[in-house]
Amino acid sequence: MKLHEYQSKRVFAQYGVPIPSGEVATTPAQARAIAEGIGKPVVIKSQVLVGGRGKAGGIKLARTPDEAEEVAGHILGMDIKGLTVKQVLVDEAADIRSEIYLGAVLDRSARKVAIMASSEGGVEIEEVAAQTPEKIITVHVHPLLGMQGFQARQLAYGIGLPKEHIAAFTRIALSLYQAFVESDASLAEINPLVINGDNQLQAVDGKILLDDSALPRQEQLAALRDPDEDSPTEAEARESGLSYIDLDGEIGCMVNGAGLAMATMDIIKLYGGNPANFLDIGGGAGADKVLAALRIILRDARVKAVLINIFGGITRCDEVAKGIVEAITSLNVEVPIVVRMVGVNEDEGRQILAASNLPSANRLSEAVQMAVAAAKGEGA
Amino acid sequence: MKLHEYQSKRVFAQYGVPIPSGEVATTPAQARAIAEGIGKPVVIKSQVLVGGRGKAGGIKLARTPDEAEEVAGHILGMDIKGLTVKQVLVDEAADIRSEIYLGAVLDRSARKVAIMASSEGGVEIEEVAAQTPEKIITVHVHPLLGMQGFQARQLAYGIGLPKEHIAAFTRIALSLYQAFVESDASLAEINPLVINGDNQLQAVDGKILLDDSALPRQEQLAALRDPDEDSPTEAEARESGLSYIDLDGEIGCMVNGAGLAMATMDIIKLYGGNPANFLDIGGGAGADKVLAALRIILRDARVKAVLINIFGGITRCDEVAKGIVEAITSLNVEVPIVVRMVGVNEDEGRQILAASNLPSANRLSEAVQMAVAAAKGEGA
Amino acid sequence: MSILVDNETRLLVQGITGSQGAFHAQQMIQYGTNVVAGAVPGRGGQWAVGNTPVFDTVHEAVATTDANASIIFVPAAFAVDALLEAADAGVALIVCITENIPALDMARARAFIDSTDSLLIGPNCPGLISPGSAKVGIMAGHIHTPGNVGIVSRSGTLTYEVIYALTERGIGQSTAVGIGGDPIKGLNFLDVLQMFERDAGTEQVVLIGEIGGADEQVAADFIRTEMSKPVTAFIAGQTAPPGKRMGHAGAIISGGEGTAAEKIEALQDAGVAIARHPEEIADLAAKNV
Amino acid sequence: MSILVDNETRLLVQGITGSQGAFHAQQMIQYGTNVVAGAVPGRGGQWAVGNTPVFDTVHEAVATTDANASIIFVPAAFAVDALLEAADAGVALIVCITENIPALDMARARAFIDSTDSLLIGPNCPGLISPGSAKVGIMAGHIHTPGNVGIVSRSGTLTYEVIYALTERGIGQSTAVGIGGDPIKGLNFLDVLQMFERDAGTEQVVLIGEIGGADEQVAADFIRTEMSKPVTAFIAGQTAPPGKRMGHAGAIISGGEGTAAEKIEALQDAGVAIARHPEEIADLAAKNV
Repeated sequence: MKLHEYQSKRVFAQYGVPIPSGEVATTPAQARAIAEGIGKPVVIKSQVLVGGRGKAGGIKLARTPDEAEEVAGHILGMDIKGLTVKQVLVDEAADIRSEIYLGAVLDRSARKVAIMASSEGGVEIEEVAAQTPEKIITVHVHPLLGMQGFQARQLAYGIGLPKEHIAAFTRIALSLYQAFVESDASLAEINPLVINGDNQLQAVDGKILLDDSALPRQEQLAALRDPDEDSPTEAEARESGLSYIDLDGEIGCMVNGAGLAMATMDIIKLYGGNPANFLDIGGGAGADKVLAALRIILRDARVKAVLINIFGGITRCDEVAKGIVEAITSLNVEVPIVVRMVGVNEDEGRQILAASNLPSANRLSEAVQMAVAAAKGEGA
Repeated sequence: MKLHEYQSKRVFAQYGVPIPSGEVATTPAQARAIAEGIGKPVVIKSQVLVGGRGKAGGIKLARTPDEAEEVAGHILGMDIKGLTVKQVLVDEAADIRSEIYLGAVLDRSARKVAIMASSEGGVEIEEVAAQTPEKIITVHVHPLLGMQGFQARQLAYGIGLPKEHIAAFTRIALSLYQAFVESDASLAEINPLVINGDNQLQAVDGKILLDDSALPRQEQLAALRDPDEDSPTEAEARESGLSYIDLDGEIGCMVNGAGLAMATMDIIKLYGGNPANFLDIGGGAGADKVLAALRIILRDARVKAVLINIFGGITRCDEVAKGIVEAITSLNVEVPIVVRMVGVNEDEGRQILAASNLPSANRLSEAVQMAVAAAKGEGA
Repeated sequence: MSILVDNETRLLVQGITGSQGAFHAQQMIQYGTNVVAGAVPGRGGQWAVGNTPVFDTVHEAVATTDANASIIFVPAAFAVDALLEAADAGVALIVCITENIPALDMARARAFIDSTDSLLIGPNCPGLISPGSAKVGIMAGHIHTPGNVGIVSRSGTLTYEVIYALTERGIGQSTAVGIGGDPIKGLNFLDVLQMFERDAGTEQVVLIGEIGGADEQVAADFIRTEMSKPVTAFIAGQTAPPGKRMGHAGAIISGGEGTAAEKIEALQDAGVAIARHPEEIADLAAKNV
Repeated sequence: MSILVDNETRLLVQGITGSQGAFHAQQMIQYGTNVVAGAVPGRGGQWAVGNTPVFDTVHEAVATTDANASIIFVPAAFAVDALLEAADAGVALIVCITENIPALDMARARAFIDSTDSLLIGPNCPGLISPGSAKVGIMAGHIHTPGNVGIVSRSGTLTYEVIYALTERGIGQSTAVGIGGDPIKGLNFLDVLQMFERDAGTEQVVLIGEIGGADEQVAADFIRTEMSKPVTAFIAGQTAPPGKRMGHAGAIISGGEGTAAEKIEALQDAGVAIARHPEEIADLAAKNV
């Protein structure tokens, strides 16, 4: 789960990281009022959960409250990479002397949190990594020991920070780590961390990704979820306990298991088709989950055929078959459905399906080829 | 540093350990008022930093406020092992169904905190260890991982706790560990932890020893120090940065280094004398510390001779000599002083002492024998 | 022969009285696994799944039954405590089925387990099976057949798919290990490949990977430099869009790391035969028999 | 010959610009120790104690000067960070002079250091010296003389007393190690005895213990079962009253554990000659020459 910039910065601020004063506005009038309160030039920043907001024109300076209102009016409602801007952050504009990158990420190879800093802030760290990797200093934190002062100093001296900022930077780096761990983040970035006109360090932009597995114990953060992060369909799938991702193709798929679902997508591609989605019904799904999954798949107008691939184990084939029959009965199914079902209770499942006269196959590759042909209108 | 029972229990309570309601009184009238507030039978408990308060008559039940006043009047001012009772804890009396021991201690061999529990609460754990060691269940906590729930359960099931108390006990054990670590304790005991008349667990008595090295970062706890814990002389020595302990003998000693100071005491004993104190002036002591040390030693009327043993290193012999001369000049010295001084700047030191005409020796054993003889009035 | 589990395995089931734990304990016993004990706080002294004694703590279970392996069916909020308990009690092999354990908890747990002699498989994994001798997991036992192909996989049902295809072609398995899809876990590809390389009962290996992380690349390095036995691989997620989480916490591509293409290239460079779809693995493996 | 430090030692001084650090760096250089660098945050690029380069971080110091040992003169509040930094930077031998480090901090630090390849001596110790080649500590160098008696001690000035007596009798030392008096520390008696037993330059060993803990008893076990070289010992604190803290955090007797009598008995049982006072050590050691 992603947090918005303003949410991320507020989390950092709770741990003592200095951030610009600012508030969120959902109307131009609110933006004006906030700018008046700040009493200095402000930056109006669209709050949408995608990168490249600046390039898209979603971040603008406003010197006066009038200008703030005007700029906010322009940015609110703007479309950035398919997302509508519904709120803007009105922040005191920083007089930026230099920009630093500071980020924490879970490094799965090292099995540790990696803290990275660079003197090249304000651009994406991937770009710095590609062009001047020597400008990124990284330390790895022992999971049981936690981040130590010496590691923060290694970063500070490593990026050649002027002596006067070492102590403040060290505190901020330790705070970032603390925020990362206590929020169960998988990524926490301050970019840029600036040295401002008052010669103080300040987190001008921030980003946090949360570990979805930890959301049950992070109630406050979980409550910050922006429903626009996922498409409405993805959100509905999550409510039903399904793992669903929108894709561009024409073959809807419903599979049990993430690896098998990805493999099924790969095979569709291999045989000349394109998957319309990733959909994992998980382990042990009952008829109701199957029904919900099919409802979601069939709503997509691009879907020309549906492929159901079930390898029974914890998931029982008869349960899946019941869900399919229910879906066919209750939904208006206008596209061909190919079922491939193997494993626990496969015979019972086939019997249930028999009435519905659905094409089925034993081998996965065969089923995929049938679905691809069906989608092309070649009949199944 | 030791905490009083009521201080220890308040620390435990901060971490969620249930304790009886109660307050501290310094007068019988206060005790009555507290007992009235509680509205039930109370226990009046002397708050002195020694063991065996119960046997000494320092803990008594009082059924009514009248009785509370009377009992408090009796206990306040009482002498327990040389300490005067200045305050009593007036606690709601628990209806005790059974008594458990629960303690945390730093195990130096294992280099871990050991958490111990026993179904035999209410007596000293050393006694249980001597008589029924199998009734003590111990777990060791990984210093970086911290205490885990399964360890608390190991203790709970290990002491055969009834099922209904497992969850509460587990919470209390984890709280005790948390309190131990966050207080920088070297010992934290709840004894007894009782199952009371309401069938609830409650910490009826508590004890905390703090790691003296950690006191600088434990300001709130350090402020709880009872000046009566040490003799006035020991307290004065601590103020002067000296490590001093009162003993019963007749030879005062001033040494640099704890090991050498203990060895010096041992040699005094070996040659038939008895040390009047342990006194380590530490490393790099200047003339002022030496003066303070001698002032403390000479105040003890039992002291019949003083032995000064300095092995110069960080501590310079000339600095020590200056302090000795200053002491002889400013204090009324009526007992013989034997000086033994070797190491850095020993010649300069001897020159400074030459004027004072003090007996001195090169070898430690020789110096000790001179001091023992001097204390016996055999002249030096 | 096999790796990790066999007839000597004395299995403890943590969470044996839960619905998942009870069901799979039953299934494992039916398969012939030697299930010696269960551990569930508060259920000590009871019996579960027929005649399996249940203990309040793992230490007690181990002390009484000499269990040398444990399988964990405990909800995510308590699973880390359960696996630390097993490691602390000296259980040699710990298999954690539980999914949705926070990654930072696993980082801490793994750091602790590395300081013990225990091996961990999972979490979020189907477990492992040495066909014909011991099933310590949730896979359907009947699709397996004894043989000499070692299988190591990050995926669950995808592995069943491959096993099914192998068994259909009459190619048996020595041990099939599902290492799980989480970003931080116990044994990884490298560890299991090393065991298969040493195991006299394994003649070739099938590796089933997916997008995310770099474990397949690390495995490729080992295969190229150290491994004498033939390896066949399939990597799932070739068509997955970057930045989207596909069910497994591990299957996320960030910063260009861990694409299927990178992994396939590394494995091909190491001489690994790459299957285009799961069933093709059986075809490729057949060539090595 | 010697253990732990010698002419190959390349010493880093952490806290070299403080008054203690500067003074003792100077003393060590004068003794002939190869001091290659200092580390003090904020002082990188400066020079200290003549021509010793100072670095902001230990990693930088090690990368530039190949320091393989470090001595720490840093106030208690920062000393643990300093020793973790040295261990993280791969410094092989870390000697921590600082006293009054909280015991729980040391428990954590020690657990971390045990996961690295570094060895720690101290804290709250005088350091160590291999007479004639390297002094990594705060002891007066001139009282030592090269020879083949190994010394290991929990005490500072008491050790000087013993060394002084040995040197006066013409008995030289291979290495004298002050392991420090804190309850939780780096190397203990056992570790150092093992090194002396293996060291060809050491022919006999002097052990100087004190009340508190059970390290002397553990050492006695090793001496009895594994050690071929003669050992002489002195235990300070025979007259110390129980329950009182005598300066060293380690020298506290609680619950009857760690009395001088217990320790002396264990050592005598192991065939160790016990001196009644420090000077007698020299008499006893002379018999083994």
